[in-house]
Amino acid sequence: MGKFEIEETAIRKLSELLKENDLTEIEIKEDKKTIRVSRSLQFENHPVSQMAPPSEDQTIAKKEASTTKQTGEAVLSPMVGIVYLSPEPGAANFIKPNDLVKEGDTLLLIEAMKTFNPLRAPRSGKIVEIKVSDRTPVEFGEELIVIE
Amino acid sequence: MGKFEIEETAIRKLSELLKENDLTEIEIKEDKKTIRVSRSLQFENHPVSQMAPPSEDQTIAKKEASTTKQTGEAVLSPMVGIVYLSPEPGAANFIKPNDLVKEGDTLLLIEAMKTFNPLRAPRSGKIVEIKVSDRTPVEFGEELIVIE
Amino acid sequence: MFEKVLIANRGEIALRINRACHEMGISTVAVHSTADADAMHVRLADESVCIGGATASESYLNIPGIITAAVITNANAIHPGYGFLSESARFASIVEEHGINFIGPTAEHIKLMGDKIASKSKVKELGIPVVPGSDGEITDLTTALKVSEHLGYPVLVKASAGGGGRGMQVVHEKSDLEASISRARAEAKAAFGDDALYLEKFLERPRHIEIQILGDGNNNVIHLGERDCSLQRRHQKVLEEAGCTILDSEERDTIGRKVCQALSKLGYKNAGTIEFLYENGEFYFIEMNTRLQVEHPVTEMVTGLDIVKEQLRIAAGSSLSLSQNEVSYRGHAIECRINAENAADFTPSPGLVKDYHPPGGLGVRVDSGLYAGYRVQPHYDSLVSKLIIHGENRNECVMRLRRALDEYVITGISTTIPLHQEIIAQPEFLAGDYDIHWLAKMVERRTTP
Amino acid sequence: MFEKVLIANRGEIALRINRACHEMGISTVAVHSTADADAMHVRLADESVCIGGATASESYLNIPGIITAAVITNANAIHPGYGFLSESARFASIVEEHGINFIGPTAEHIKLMGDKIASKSKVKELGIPVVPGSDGEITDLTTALKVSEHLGYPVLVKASAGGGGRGMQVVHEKSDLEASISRARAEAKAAFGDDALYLEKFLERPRHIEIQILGDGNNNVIHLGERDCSLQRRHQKVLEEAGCTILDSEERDTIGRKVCQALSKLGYKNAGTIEFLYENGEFYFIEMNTRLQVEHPVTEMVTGLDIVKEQLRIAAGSSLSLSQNEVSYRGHAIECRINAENAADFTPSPGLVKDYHPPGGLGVRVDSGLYAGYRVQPHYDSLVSKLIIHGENRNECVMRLRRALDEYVITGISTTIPLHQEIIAQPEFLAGDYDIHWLAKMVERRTTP
Repeated sequence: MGKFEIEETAIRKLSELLKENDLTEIEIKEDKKTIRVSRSLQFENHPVSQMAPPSEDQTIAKKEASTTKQTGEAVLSPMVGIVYLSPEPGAANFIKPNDLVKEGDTLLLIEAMKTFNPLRAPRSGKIVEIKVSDRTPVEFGEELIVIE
Repeated sequence: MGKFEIEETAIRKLSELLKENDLTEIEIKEDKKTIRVSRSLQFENHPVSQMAPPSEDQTIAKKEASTTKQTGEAVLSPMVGIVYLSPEPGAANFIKPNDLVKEGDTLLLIEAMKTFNPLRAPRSGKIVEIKVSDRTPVEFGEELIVIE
Repeated sequence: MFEKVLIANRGEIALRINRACHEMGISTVAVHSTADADAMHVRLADESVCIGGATASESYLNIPGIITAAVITNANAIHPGYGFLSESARFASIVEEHGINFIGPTAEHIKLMGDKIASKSKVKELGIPVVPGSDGEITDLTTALKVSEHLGYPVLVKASAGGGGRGMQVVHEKSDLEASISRARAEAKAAFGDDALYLEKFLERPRHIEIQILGDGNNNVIHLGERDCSLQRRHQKVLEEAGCTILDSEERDTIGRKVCQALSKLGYKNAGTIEFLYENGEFYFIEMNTRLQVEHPVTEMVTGLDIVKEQLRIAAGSSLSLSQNEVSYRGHAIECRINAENAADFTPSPGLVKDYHPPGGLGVRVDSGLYAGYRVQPHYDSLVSKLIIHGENRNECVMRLRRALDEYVITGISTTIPLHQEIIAQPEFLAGDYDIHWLAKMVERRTTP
Repeated sequence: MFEKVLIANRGEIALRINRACHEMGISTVAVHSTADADAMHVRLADESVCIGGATASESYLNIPGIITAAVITNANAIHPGYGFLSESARFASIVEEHGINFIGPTAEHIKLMGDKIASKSKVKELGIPVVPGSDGEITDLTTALKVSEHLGYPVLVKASAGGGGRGMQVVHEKSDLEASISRARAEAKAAFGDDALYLEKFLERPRHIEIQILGDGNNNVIHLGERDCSLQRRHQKVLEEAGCTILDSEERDTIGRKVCQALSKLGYKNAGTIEFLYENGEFYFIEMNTRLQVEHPVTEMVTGLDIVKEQLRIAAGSSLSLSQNEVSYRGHAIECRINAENAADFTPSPGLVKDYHPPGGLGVRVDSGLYAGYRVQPHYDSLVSKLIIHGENRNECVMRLRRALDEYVITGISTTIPLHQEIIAQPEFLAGDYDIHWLAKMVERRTTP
């Protein structure tokens, strides 16, 4: 199968038309090709939103994945596991706030199935915040460290 | 395969038609070409709105209880029953359009449980429209006659 | 079988009847008030007729309107549901006079069972146990003592003209009898201008147990076991169970047989329920309901029978679809009546339902006309949903009920779901140890800290 | 019993398992992908852990992620559901190595039954009937003729190295055998570079019938009767029934007994299903599924048993909660698999669910993770709801199914509800007269006018 050719201009145009005309969907077919753009209306309506609030005793606290207010880029957890801030008990932490790190430096370890996986700095920069405590569980996608 | 040609004018026209006619979707096919525009209605909230549309074969046709465009006041049916426009078969109707009636005049009869109930004019005025046919069933609250 | 049935009711029971009809290939006519034009029972019916204004007297109690709607739509039969006109002998007569089949017992039987005194004396004659007492007025202390001795203390002294608890005295010991009679006589005289008294056995902690029956009108009557409806508040049933935790199968068979024999002699036709108070192994007749009951689903869950379909078959002249020895019971069922009320103070809570998501899965049945965007009307009963749970035994049933109540989402209005969650968390409920006064006490306990 | 169970799945089956756990007082851990943060199985679980990205390989197939989530949350056991890792012997081993209970059979049995050839020879040895054929390669025409005579025509000539229908020839008459063998040999040679052939009995209009079993691992195995899953499209089951319309109770008992004896010898533990083709009164083994199946609810409806709870009990070391003679069947059940697909051309239809209103009432069960406002993800299987109906007999069941399908409201996405409405309106379906090819033909008929 050939590569998809993204008809960016066409899509942008349709999106504009969608909004301008207060539509929710436009579909165009031509030969074997179809473009469909659609948009959900911002119902104030949030059904079932009240249901099953996360229970208080959840082992892994849900943290708002909001963008941090400080400048900087959050490093997210690439796996579920237990975070270790130091290479071994009693040793100094890999990093502390205001440290300067280089791309590839180990920031912390994440243990999963008895394996300790180093989390490396995705780029060089200054550590603005360490958002996780030593020996605590983290979920996939959780914010761990903020690098400026 | 050729590039999409966005038929902007066509889409705008369809959108207008959509709104004017209070539709939710228009689809046009021509040879191998299709354009479909759709719009969700901004119900403040009418879920289950698609369900169980009134069946076609309903004995008693649902009439929109919309206010009539002409000047005049609609007289509503005070009961479910069968309408008779004349006092007996073959006799002249009680009223016809443009008749002048006085408050208390009989406009028609409604039969319910073998009883013929006269519907009387609520006030004096001119008959603008008779919205119901002889010997047809009417529901409670249905518009029967318009008096100016 | 009927081709078309008019359902002279609203809410969940109209929906219930509509479902049974559709499953039998019968088309349906909904009648409704102006307030119910968007109601689920109207949406799901094949035809609908608006018969009057919002108040029940203008619409669901409007006999000419209902009859006319049936005539206009050529309905063969009318199902009255429960409440409204379901126990009106007059309505049943008028329906039949118009050549339309009334899905229920004869007008004569409705009338008989609607009369508190006549029905009691009739069922007693037919062999159904009633609350024992003096056979008429008590005039002298000697007789009173003798009768009380025979009934066994505690006894109840009641005013013949009475009502509302006035002129009523509970006597726990022989030595209190004379004084209690005097007090009751004085109270009765003051309240009713008549000091005639009679004696009855007093039940201290009775349960409300009822027997569901089906009769074909040709002296064949079967029973479908019992329901325990002791959980009541202000004489309104709140939660019902099938079967009753303290009844064994022998007791069930014995009372069932008595009831069937009695109603068979009467020639009773269609569904009915005999309500009893039950204490210390004895049943005492309260009244007979000559109609489908709100709590009929719990019996359906344990017997596997569709009671509404049986009603339709019987009304259409068929014989009963099964005999007594083909009735069998499986597991346990509980129904929660979910009302649009504040669960704390029971104030009504009509209004717009915002989100609606009923629970699902094994053993969960929901009978409800609610949907997201529906507006609960203030004009009618506050019952908006029945959550009916089946389990292989009572424990499984209660655990399943708990998780189903937790799953049930109804927002926009208040409901009594929290009340049911509270009830089923009580040790007495879990042990099946309650009587008709228990729920009132539970509610009282929480409001008086 | 376990205190906490991790559910390594999503969608309706995760919800199903969550319900069983809660009804047994077991707390639950949901694992989920980033795409499923708002899913119902996550909302209703007691705890939840995000284990990876949207694609299944990052999340629901991510063994280290799932194991770590179980360790972190102190889960005692893992239920794999169906699909994903449910039939991974490796996953089962790793779970047990971590001191966590795997709710399913042993890794050894999963592995055995996952091997098409080994499983067939093993079950044959254990006394389960398999499709008869030549015991190995056919080299000369004389043997081929003799074997074919013995099997009875039609027979199937198959390439030993085969697959995908290539090198396969159906032979209806003796006179065609030689030519067919030549053709098959040539095709096999061309396709696989190997012209070895074997013979098998050819089934023309088989039904797919499967037997649900439960084993305790200590040589006690019971069966819960059969399911007819013949209504398939592209090897995907669409609608399943319990019981099968053409099987009598003697046939059920006979095959059930054979299966139980075989799996008892094997020492099989937990739930499993033996799938058969059935034609002219004979069963032929296809494969064994060593897990809970999508269609398990129809068996639950007719037996009253909660199969997931049985799985949990067995995994926790309990013996079976009932013996074979305590298994009884009541009525008939049908499950419709409702997919987020266009019912006309089966294209997937993920997207935002606008309105959601499941059917209710007697005999209706809905197992679904849908709700109004939920977005059906494009990353996973398109099954979004299972509508499971019970009736006292097949006729009532089908009528009830019809009205329930009519009541079901799902807007915003397309679903296969219309397909089910179409199926149950066909005379062949109503007569119970169908085989595994029937549905494909029905679909074909409507697309070729």
